[in-house]
Amino acid sequence: MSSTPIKHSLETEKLTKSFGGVRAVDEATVSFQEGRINALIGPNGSGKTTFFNCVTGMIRPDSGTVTYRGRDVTGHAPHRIARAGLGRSFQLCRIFPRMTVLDNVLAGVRSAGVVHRLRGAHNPDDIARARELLARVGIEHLERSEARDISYGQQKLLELAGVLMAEPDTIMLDEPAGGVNPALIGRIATLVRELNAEGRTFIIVEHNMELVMSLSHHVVVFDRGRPIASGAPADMQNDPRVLEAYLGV
Amino acid sequence: EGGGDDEIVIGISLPLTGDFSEPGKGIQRGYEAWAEYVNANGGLLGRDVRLEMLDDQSSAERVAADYEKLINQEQVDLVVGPFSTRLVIPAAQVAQDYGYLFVEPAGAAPEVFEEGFENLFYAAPAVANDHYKLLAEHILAMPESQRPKTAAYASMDDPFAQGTAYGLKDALEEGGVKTVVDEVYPPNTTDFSSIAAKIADSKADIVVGGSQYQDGVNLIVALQQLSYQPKLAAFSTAPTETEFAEAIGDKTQGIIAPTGYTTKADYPENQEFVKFYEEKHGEAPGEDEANAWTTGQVVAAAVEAVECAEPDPDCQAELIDWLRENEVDTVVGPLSWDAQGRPQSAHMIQQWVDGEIKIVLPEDQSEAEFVYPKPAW
Amino acid sequence: MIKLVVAAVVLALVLAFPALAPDPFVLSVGVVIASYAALAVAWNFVGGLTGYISLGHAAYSGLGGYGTALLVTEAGVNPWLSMVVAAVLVGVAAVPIGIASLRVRGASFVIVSIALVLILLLVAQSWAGVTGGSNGLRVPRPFGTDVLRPEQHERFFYLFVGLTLVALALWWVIDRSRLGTGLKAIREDEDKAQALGVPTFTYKLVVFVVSAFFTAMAGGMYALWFGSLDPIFQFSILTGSYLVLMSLLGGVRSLLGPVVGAVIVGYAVEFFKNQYGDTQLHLVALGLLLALVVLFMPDGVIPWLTSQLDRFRPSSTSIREVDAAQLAEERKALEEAKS
Amino acid sequence: MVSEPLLELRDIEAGYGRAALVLRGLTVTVPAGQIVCLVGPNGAGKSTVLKVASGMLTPRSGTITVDGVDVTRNGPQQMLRAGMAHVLQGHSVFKEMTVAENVGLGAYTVRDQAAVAERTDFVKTLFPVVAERWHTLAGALSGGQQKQVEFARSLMVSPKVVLLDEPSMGLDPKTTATVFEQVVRMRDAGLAVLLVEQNARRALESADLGCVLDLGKVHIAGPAADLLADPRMAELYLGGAASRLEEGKAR
Amino acid sequence: MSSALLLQSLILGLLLGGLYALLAAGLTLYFGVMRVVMIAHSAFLILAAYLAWFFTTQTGLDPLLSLIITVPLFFAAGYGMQRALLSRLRPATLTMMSVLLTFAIALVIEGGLGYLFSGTQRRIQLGYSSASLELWGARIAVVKLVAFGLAAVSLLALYLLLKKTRFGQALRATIQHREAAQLLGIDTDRIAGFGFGLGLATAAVGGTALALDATIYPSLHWHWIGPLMAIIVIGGLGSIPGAAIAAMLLGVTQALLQIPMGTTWAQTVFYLALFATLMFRPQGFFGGRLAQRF
Ligand SMILES: Nc1ncnc2c1ncn2[C@@H]1O[C@H](COP(=O)(O)OP(=O)(O)OP(=O)(O)O)[C@@H](O)[C@H]1O
Ligand SMILES: Nc1ncnc2c1ncn2[C@@H]1O[C@H](COP(=O)(O)OP(=O)(O)OP(=O)(O)O)[C@@H](O)[C@H]1O
Ligand SMILES: CC(C)C[C@H](N)C(=O)O
Ligand SMILES: [Mg+2]
Ligand SMILES: [Mg+2]
Repeated sequence: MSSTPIKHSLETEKLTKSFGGVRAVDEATVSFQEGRINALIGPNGSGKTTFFNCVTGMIRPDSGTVTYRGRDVTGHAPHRIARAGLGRSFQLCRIFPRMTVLDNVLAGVRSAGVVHRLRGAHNPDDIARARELLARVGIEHLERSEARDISYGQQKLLELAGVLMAEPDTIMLDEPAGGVNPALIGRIATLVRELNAEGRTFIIVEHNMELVMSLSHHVVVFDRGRPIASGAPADMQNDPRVLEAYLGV
Repeated sequence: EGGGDDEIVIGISLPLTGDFSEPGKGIQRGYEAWAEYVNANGGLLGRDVRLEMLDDQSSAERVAADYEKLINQEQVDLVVGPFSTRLVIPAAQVAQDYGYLFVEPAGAAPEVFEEGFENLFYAAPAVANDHYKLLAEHILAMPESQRPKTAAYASMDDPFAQGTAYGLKDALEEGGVKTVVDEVYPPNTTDFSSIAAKIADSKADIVVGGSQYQDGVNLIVALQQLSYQPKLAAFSTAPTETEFAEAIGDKTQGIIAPTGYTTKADYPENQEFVKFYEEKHGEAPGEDEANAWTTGQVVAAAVEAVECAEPDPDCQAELIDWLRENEVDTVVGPLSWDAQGRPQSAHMIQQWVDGEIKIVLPEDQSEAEFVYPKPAW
Repeated sequence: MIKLVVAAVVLALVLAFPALAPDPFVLSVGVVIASYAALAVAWNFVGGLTGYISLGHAAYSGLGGYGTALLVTEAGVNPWLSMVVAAVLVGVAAVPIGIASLRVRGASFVIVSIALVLILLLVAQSWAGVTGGSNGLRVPRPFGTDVLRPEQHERFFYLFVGLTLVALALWWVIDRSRLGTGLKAIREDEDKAQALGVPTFTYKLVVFVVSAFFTAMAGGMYALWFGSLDPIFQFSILTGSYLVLMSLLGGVRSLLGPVVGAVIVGYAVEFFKNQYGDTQLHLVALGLLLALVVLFMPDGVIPWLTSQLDRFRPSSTSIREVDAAQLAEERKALEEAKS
Repeated sequence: MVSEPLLELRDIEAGYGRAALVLRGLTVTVPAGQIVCLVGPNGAGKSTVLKVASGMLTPRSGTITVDGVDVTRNGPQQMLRAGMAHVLQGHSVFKEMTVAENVGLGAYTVRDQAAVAERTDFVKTLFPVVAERWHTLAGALSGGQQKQVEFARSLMVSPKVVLLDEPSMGLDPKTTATVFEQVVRMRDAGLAVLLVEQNARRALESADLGCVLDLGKVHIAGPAADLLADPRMAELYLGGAASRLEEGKAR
Repeated sequence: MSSALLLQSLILGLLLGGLYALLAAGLTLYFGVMRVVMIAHSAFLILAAYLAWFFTTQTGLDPLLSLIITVPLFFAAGYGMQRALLSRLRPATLTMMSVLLTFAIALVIEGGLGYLFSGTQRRIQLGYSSASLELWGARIAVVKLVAFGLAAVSLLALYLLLKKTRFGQALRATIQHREAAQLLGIDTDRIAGFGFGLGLATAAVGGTALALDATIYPSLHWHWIGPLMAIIVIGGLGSIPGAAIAAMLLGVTQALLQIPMGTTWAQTVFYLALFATLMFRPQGFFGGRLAQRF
């Protein structure tokens, strides 16, 4: 094995969040490696989305810590975490319904400083990049449609493009392939691989096992709010705990 | 357009709708009756009088715009005032800016005369603070044993209403009557039960309401609901309105109110007014109608004396100067003004006796005996 | 190009208005409309960009007016300086108000904005020692007595137009900036915007304060022009609602929407008032106008007109048709590659 | 194999508002006791087909028949009465109502209380989550759990035709299996099932007939098994993706 | 402050709170159940009050009898309003547009009342206007007691209707996901119309209760809208029990605060409580889990 210590992109320590009586995330201690494609799988209701929400600041965890690239970001506001380089998509697909597809992507542009913020939003560089991203997810022909008028799968792809526009270092995707047609899933897989080759870390929640197995380097399996196993995809596929909790036999 | 040589156009804005619409309409009736009377009697300076009226919706913003319009667009020859202190002040400002004389029927509060208006004259006997002057004197003249010891005051947050109540309060406090409740409520109040509870709880000997109309009615009903029985109950304006008795279910016994006007006053102008008005409307004029009529009389007196009625600033200045120097005979008696436009006469006191409101003070004009303590209501 | 010419002509007409006005009354109506325009544009910083509907903007114009009046009468400050200082103070006060009220969205925000006006009304009515209670305050005229009323109207007309232009310029800059894109994202989906790294709260607060500042400026200017303040009219929901009506009527997403709306509503109010002078029917007429707009041109007059004009233009090819052609081609290419 | 079609959509043209047509002369027939699976790229018009079938979108031309009866211009309620049940794509639980209320509303049109109780027990055993979280607000469930509630809700009536829009989306593999089992059972009970799935391989494995939809038209139709084997199909809709996945693995 | 005054104020506060609860019930219904910001609710209250007053002045009968006419009338009006007007609004902008549309309706009502009945303040004259009962030395005005009774009965009925009946469930389902509700066989258009009608029916009862012991004038609704809105936010948008509890608490607090602070300042309690709610529990205190989303 290589001697360079594995760098962690995202780590959580005893992260806990309950809703009333339900412990959605239960003292979860997990780490995801920098520069790799990580998968987070687990049965419905095992706390994956809640975990995402806690990590990205959408929900304040009850206890535990979240460390991103060595910095404690527990309880930070979502936009601060996003600006630190952690981008995410939503399981229930969230786009800006009354903005055009192109503007949706442009909304992801990062800006800093007063002057920068008052700069024109539609500068040619940004537009070119937004178009390129739309092309990469295969919906460039829809750029002028209003986002609410495109089909469900197209909206999912649009959301992905929007997340990528912000150039996050670590990209968390909640079921990117849900409702996307198989040909495009292939395209997404290619895109993820390319971006990963450029050095971006991925954390992907997905129920499409074919995709998970072919794409990821590392898999974490959740059940009842905590990781029950983690390791290489092939190992996970045959791990009895995973078979029992998730895949069913 | 106005300003023609054959008629004199008088511009007026009135609150025909909104908060002050009822008294506003009273004022309207008064002005109209007066104009008709004048025209039936040869007009002013031989010219017919025409009224140009606008509705300001009881809004201070609108009233200013209205006078702006009357003066500039309609080019009226004269303007007279609207109803209520609150509207009189912004209106007077516009009139002053264009150099117009401004006689008004209903800006009684002391504030009106503290704004430095040089063109303003209030066409009624006395400013708000002096409305209860006679009552205060009467109470303080009672023998020690009968004289009330404590008083409760509740007044609308309105310059006029507060003026009346606090005028009485100041006088009574000076004479040793203790104030036990002193409440102010905003003009839009409709629930008076808490105020009434406080007054009832204080068991004050007398209660004084600084009211416009409906607030007075509501307060009285609320007091009655709590079975509070004061020895004297005085309310401004409300009890003098025609609908008052019906509004409180005829439980009017002994209620007191100040008034600047009585149909019974024996000034010749008044007898003519009452006769003319009754012929026209089939009923006697009220205070609002009288105030409007008075305003007309005051303006007419100045116009006849100076012999001009033009928008021209010189003419208006002459009118103003004349009123400063002279006394005018009106339906509320002879009126004259100080430098700020305050009239120099006195209000009377009325009391409800057996379902009718009658003058009780001053004694030389009284129609009935002052009843004290007040019978239960 | 055509746009620029039209804009220049319109601006020239606006600037020539005082000279064209037949009498000072018409001029004073012009001043009122110009003040509406300034207020509506100020409102649109929050309403148009973030989609937060404030029915309570009268709070800021009222505070601006009272602030100006008090600085002039109590502290003896120069009126113009008072106006600016009051507006800055209102801007500062808008920070905590914004922090409290921008926490909630949609209907709750509307309610809070209404509550703000009502609470200020109560304070203005009750705190008589400072605000003069229901009597209100009188503001001395800012120009010497040698400036006659009509001339004062003229000056204030230009002042309001100037204020409106400044606010418009800033709105335009924000609208096409990244800040603007962030704000529009908030309007659509606030959580999502946040996840994309938009500091939503700060962005909202910034435009909220800017909006309060301009509203207060307009309020202060109005106080100096009108000369007296009555709490019921300073802190009135109706006034606040007029601003919403104007912006909406013109179109909240277009630069000139609020101005167009202000002209229409300002004129309509005057017109209805003239028509139905002594009845309350002018309220009915205004209500019907508003309802018609909401039902039939919910995006406002300007977008509606543009879409009507678009009908007569040669229709641009539908996106989906292009999409179909492209897809077919792509597929052909694929098939050819295979064979 | 060839039985009378229970649901038939013939030459349908449909679109949203004034925008261009989405469905351009599409014909789909669903025989009783069979599963017809619609596959196709995103935006092809699959959901639109279901919306037309359930009366949510009125077609501009073409006819819809159920059991031979023309129901072309019927609204959703009449369609429901004609025996049509439609499970929407995405998430359509009533978020601020409890799971119990959600499931109960599934039987809104059913008067027979005994039948309702029986069905309720059935869906509760089928989806343990539904039983476990019976009194929680549906909005508080995870995405997949909500889908389960939705599916359970749709099982509360006994329709003739079921329209399922990507029922397995967001479900974990175990639950996906349960859902497909149910779909097969429905078929076995003699219902006509029109199924839209992106998980096309899996769906075609269970289906009897398959249609490939693109640009609002049926491009390939035939027995599901044939479609699975069709090389064009594999390249355009399934194989391409699969082969690229393989490619990645090889690297 | 004497204990007698305290007791008297407490009683007044409770009676007032009951009235507030009734007046706010419809508002919270439109808001929570339908996401409509109904600015015109208080205008309808005043309209109902005027109808009660008109009824009594014309017929000389007790204003409560006017309910026989106004309740069905308002129900129908609400149904019509929803079907003809509100249902035309786009769902995406419903909240914002409903504010404006209902604002327009409020203006029309206010203007219409002003046109028909003038701006004069009106008050119903009843034989028992100033009658009262005694309770431990305190006084309870009969009219207030009647209003309180009306409030209690209507609120209970409303609550049961929404929670326990099929109609209530269908209504809530319609609001939460219209398409899904349609597919379950719910006639969403009719149900939404009924829901609105129900809200307005409470306005008919509330307005009549109000008219028993208060002055009315066309622009009075501006005075009511603020406190009522505050109540429903504090109670949690959409929660009828929440609104009722908040209304009682605020009614009592207001009445008690009036003793030391006077009427005007005491009114600020509504808004202070509103701001406090938003600071600490934006979703309200007694329900409405998801307030900030509306
Ligand atoms: N409400 C709408 N208004 C306008 N256009 C729409 C609307 N809904 C869908 N469309 C358009 O109709 C086309 C077909 O949409 P549909 O939802 O039927 O696709 P689909 O095949 O179900 O796709 P997916 O697999 O992504 O769900 C798409 O191009 C979409 O942009
Ligand atoms: N807002 C909430 N309120 C109450 N409970 C919640 C809330 N959000 C999630 N939960 C509960 O927390 C648990 C975990 O939910 P979560 O959405 O994180 O699951 P998940 O792993 O993403 O599932 P899925 O694969 O179905 O998306 C579930 O039991 C759910 O009911
Ligand atoms: C006596 C009244 C005519 C005075 C009037 N109510 C005012 O407000 O000043
Ligand atoms: Mg999830
Ligand atoms: Mg679809």
